[in-house]
Amino acid sequence: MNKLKERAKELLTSGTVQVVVGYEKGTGERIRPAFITRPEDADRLVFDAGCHHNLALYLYKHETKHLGKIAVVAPPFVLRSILILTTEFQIEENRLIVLGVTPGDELIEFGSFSEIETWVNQHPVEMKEKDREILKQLSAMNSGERWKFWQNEFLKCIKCFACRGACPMCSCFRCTVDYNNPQWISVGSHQLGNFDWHLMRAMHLAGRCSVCGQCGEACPMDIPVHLLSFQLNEDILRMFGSRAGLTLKKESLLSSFKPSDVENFIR
Amino acid sequence: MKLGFYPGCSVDGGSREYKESCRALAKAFDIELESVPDWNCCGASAAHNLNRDLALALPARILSLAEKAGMTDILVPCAACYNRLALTQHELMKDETLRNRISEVTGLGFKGSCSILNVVQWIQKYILPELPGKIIQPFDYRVACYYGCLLVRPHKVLKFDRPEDPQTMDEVMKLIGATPIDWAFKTECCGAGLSVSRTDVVADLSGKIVYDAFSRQADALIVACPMCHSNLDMRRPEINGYLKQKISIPVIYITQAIGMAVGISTKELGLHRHFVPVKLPEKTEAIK
Amino acid sequence: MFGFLTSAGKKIYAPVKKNGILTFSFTSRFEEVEMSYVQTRLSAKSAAFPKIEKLLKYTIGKEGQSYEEVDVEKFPQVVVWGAHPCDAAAFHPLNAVFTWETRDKYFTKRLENLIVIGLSCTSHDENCFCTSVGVHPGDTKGSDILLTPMAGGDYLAEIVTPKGQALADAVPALFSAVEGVDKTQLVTKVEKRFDHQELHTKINGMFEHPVWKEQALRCIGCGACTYVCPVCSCFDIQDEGGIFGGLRYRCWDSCGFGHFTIHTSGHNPRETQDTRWRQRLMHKFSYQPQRQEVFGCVGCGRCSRSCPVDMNISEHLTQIMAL
Amino acid sequence: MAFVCNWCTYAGADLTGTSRLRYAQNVRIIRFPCTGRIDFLLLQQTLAKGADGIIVSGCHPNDCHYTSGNFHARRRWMVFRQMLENLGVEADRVIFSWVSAAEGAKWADLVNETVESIRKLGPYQKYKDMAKSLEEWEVTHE
Amino acid sequence: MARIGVFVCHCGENISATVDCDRVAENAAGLPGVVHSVDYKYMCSDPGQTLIREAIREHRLTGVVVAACSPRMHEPTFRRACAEAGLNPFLCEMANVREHCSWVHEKTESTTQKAKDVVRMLVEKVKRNEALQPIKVPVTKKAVVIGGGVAGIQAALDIANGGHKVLLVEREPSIGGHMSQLSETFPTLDCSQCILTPRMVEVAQHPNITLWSYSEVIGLDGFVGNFTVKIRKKAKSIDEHLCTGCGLCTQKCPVRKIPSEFEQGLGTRSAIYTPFPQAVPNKPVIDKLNCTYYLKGRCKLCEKVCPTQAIRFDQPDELVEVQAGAIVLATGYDIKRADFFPEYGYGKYKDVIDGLQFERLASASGPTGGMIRRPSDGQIPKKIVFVACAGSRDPAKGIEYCSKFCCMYTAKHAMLYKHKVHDGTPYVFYMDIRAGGKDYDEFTRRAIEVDRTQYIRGRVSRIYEKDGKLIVVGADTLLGAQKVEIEADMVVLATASVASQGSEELAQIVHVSYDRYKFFSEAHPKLKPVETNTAGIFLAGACQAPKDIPESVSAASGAAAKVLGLFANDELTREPLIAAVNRMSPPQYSTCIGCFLCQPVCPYNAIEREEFKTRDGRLIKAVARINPGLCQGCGTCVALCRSKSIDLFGYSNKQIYTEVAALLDEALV
Repeated sequence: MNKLKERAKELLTSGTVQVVVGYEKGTGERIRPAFITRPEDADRLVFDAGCHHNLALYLYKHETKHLGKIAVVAPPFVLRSILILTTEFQIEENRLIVLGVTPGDELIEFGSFSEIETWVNQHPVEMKEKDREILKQLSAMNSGERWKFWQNEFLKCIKCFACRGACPMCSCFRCTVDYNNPQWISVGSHQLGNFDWHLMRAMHLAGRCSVCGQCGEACPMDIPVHLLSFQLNEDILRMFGSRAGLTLKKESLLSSFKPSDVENFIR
Repeated sequence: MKLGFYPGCSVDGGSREYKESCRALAKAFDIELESVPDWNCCGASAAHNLNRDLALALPARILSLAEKAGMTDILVPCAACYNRLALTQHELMKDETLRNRISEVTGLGFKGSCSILNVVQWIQKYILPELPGKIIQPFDYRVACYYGCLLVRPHKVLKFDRPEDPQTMDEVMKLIGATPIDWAFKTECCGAGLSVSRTDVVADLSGKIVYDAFSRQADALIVACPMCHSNLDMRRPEINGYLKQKISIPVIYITQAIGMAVGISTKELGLHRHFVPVKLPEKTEAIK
Repeated sequence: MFGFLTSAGKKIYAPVKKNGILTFSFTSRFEEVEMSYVQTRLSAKSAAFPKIEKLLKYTIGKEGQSYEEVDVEKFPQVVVWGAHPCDAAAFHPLNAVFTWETRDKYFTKRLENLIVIGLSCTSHDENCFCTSVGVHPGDTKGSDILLTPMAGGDYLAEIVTPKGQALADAVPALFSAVEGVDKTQLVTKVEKRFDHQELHTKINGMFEHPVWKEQALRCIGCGACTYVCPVCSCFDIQDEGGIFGGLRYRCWDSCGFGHFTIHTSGHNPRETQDTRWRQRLMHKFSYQPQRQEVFGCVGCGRCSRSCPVDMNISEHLTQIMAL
Repeated sequence: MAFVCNWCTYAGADLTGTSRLRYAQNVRIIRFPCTGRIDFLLLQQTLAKGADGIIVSGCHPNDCHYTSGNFHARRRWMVFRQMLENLGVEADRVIFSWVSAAEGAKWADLVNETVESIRKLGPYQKYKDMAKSLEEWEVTHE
Repeated sequence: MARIGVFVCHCGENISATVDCDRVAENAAGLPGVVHSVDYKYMCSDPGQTLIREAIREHRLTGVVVAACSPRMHEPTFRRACAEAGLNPFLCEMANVREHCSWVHEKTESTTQKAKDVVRMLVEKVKRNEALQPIKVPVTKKAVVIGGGVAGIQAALDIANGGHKVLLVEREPSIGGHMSQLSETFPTLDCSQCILTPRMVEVAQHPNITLWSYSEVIGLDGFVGNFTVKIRKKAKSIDEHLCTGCGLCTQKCPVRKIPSEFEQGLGTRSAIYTPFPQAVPNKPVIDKLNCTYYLKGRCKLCEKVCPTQAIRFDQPDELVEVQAGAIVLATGYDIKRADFFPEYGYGKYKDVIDGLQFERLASASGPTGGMIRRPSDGQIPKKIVFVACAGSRDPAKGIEYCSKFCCMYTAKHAMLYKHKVHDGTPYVFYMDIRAGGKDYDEFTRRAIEVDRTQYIRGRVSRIYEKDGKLIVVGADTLLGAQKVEIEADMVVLATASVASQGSEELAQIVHVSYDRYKFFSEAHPKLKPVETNTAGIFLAGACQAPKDIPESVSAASGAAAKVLGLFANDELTREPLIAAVNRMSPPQYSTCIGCFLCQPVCPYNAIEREEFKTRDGRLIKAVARINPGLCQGCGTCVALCRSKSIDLFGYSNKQIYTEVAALLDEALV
């Protein structure tokens, strides 16, 4: 952890970066994202298992970009997000220094994004036990039960869009929900509005989700929305054998095709 | 290796030698032919002239019994029975209401899970794989393979070989050393059922077949259906009368030909039962 | 008391634990109600200002449009049971907004039909800072009757408003006069972090201050803090329907959203996140006190609890006070 | 409700018309330049607005007038259909198929079979109730 | 407020038979925004159209909905009518109440209801239509004709005579196609070579035509007026400029026994060969598969012999890209071969040949110098049996259509045979004689009455060889299905004509749809036989369906006329139904965030990157931009864009959403 602090201080004092985006202690024992601009503040940086926020979402925000060059503390899921965002031209390699932090807490500084690509491919995506458990239950259910489960969950939704805010992939300037002619997704948090919103959000993450689980984490009403994308990721892996965030090549799932895609439902 | 077997009336009756040769051949390749328990007549050509449901119910009952006995492949040596069973299975699988009606009639459920093999298909599937090692005496004769009509038609349902110019029996005969001749009467009609009512027509039709085979120096006619055999063999006197010429080329079942090639005795193959004595010119001495 | 209220045909809106989270919801069974809790996830404001509320139904015909409003009289009598003083006090600033120059027909009607039975706080957590904004755990502001749990399982009931009095008269058996009970021991102590009046004067001049930029860097622009806040009153009106007609309904909106203030020209006065964060605080501690002499915050701490990136309002306010 | 591509299935439906083949009346055809143009949001909205079944049909792979429109569409349908199943929506109410300009009969059978299977499934009450939930929203709703 | 006019057509009684038209018009009148709604017997007729024009002027309509037949049929007609009345053509939509409604449902209340729904759908859509101006696109005034048979030659000549450049691409070493293989042609029996060769020479010498033989098209991009055609010029191993076509090399070449494709296997050719004497270009080609130099590296005799040293063994294949404004497909047909007929002994007996082989026998430049001789022993056959419909009109063989010209050429064969072998007797087994052209039937009558051809109405069941004779077993249905046996010396099968080999791959390269039999599909069987669904690509000759020479030539001229029509104006107006990325005021410039996921999706890669910079060159934002010239309006990118920044004119999100809403909203209210 202190290796991280030293490095941050060096970067800030040498002026190679103007801000280090990392994690710091919040109220109680909560962890929150930190924006260190002054070398002496670097001591506030922490890194442990509790750091779950996906910092990639700050890398393309105007507020952070205006600060200048950025160094980001990046656990595995942030690395995957960085790769996807690069393929979508939201992040440029030359304006970012990535301080990779492995589950074992040692610091790796990546020279280039291709290094990240190789590193990420060596470390498989791991899911929390709790999530894996619910996913197993979900797939065991028949469609009626699944419908009830999700309707029950969506009932709680108040459309605060914290899930959209917490997700680095939601980089759109104007989200489909804000598009009112035609009003594809109703803004109000009635049942239909909630259902359409979550279905659309999961679809827009198809083949682009870096499995960080932040959308579920951020939801004030504790709706496990991250499971929607996790489940879809497993299905996509089964159907197309590809997982998001592991390559710098520009062939995202829905914007490419293989004539050999196998399906059994088209007549 | 156990295999379903549906003898049918003629194989047990007038063409006993066909059954004996089948059993002998099966024994030589350690295949046990287990008859369909309590099998009944397949209705052959008579039934479907009279009543469609009857023509379907008879074979359906056989297939249901076979399914109940757990058989999957069923050898049906007689071409007419093979034709009836295959057609019935095809009809019933296509039309659910018909299937339910027929199952009421037979009182047995019908799944259509059996696969019905005619003698040539059976040979191709079970005999050919081990045949090369077992040939003792190559059947080195010029043979005319006669398929008859029911073995290959209607093609849409049976999907066996090419209906107009079948080749499978020729290939099998090549494997046992014979030289099949190219002749035009492979699938011409032999007169079939008219053999009793209009023997003159049979004499004419079968006569043409025999004469053509004879004129192309065939040593023997190879058949795979008891009906063809009886017309070409039993009716030979009438044929000779019609052709005003004595033709003595023998008519042998494909199972008998293979049997001879693998060294099964003529007695076991029932060759002694033929009307036209089976005397083949000595081509090559038997390799012991 | 609970039994009487349900029998009287009133809808009870009380804190209930529902699939994993404690929040206000309608219930008729007393066992479900949580009597001792720190804070619910959503505030009781939904009783008066629901997250979604149908306003009118319109039909479009050949000759033109016609519409039929929701009959305000049909709103049910609702009793908010067990609301902590901060929630109860929140109805007042809410009402101040909804009746500012134009009376909001729907809100005022719901407020009339509302009876608030408060419940003093016996415990609190690090996010509570009601004392710093002029509310305290035993405050009777906003409640018709304030119950304070006493040692023996009974409750000290302070009748505050005529509505409360009418209710108490209806069930005299349950009440027995008692004196000399010192409420301060029964109630939890929340240390005061700053004085809201001083904050008000200080924050007025801080529009251009860089502190907003620093604090708001990590804010992700979601609407969680405004939706859970008992005092936030911003709403959006939406029409949904087809070519022959449809519905107009009101639903919550948040100044945190990027598109809250976008103009049709594409210009957005509050382009960056820090401007929105500044607006949230300035509205509660500067504009509302100036215009409506009421503070837009009751110190319930829900926004800090629900914020995904832990934007702790009390911490930031103390930071501002320290400047 | 049927979403069809203009070059193949729409022409196929025209052929069904010219050959006077009869089929069920409960289908309404909407024309698209290509199956690639069909957005999953559209299917979602159609269900939300009360349709009981949807037919989505276009050119056979390799026949697309725009070469790859149907390939992209197929991949989207695979993902969308999986998503619907994950959410417990009755995915077999949405029928996907390829009907070329020469297959007028196939279009008629497709419509009849779909109408038959949807009739067996009955109206999609669950989805309709969800869409209707806005109606009865009188008082606060938790 | 929208002012919409609805016009319901009875289409005679095609629509009104099952749809209550006036109730549909009445219902439409009640829709919000509709100011004029009327029904009429024939909307597409001239009075019908004037009805629309007057209504537009009188009611100042801002949108027109015509409820009639399929838009694929009359949309252009009604749009033109609206344009003449001053209303932007793209504000006129068609509701398909005929093919999709009246023709396919019984006369019930729900059919009329369906028509009402469809009209309501289109009314709502029209309200959201935008007035669009057609896109002007430059036209490259050069045509590419693929296939050098008689159709290709005719099309190339017509276009060239029209004053435009033509590139004729032919797969074989010489143009001429199957017609060059024929002996005489019906019905006038004039020699096929004599009428074709002058045309071939004219093609070779025409200033506007470039001829690339021994080359094939391997790629096509772009769109009408702006095609890029990728062509592989297979190496001929000959330098065409130096070679004078003297033919010395073909005589000296040691390898002589290669079965000649031109002679249909009856004759042989050398490794370096010209297919036939009158070949155009008359330059030989080296067949790399059989030339000993390419097989074993030795020989090179032709190089030594060649007076002008024109042999280039190391000549590589050449890949060339050509710009073209229009493409004419004239790839012709093939004769069904292979062991398609085991029962006729085709392939087994040497004397059972197909029609094209008989043509070679009868042709003066053929292997037998025009004498009808048996391929087996060269004898002159005394009895020939011609079998018509060998493969055509036969569902069991998978070819159900009639190949159209076999009856005619069979009659011609019989006549030729009779003229050459006076004492021979030709028999013809036929089902029906199809002789529908000009002087056709007189021709067949002459074959029967004058040349005494024995026409037997019946099918041949089997042909087998017996002591040197071919026994043809058939039936004569006119004599009570009596069995007929003919001992023939030779049998000619008039086998089916099928699409030329490789036509499926070409169709997929050129994005043209094709039918079950791999023939190319025309845009409309009756009204657009020479056009395809892809604008700018036309069909000529037998590649669309079996055709005889007069039909192929007229189709070729038809296609050429279409091309000349296309090249008549310098600019091509294209349907403005294309996509566009939205634009906004700075600093956002567009809702597009520049993720460019849409770029790989576009089959025409019409999506480019547009950068917005500050005055000092700092990049503010890079967003997607769609090149209107390339975009064909498929809309795949529109459906993919997450932030809905791209929309498609004509099928915009708004329009389609309202279509869905209009149809289903009946329930909501």
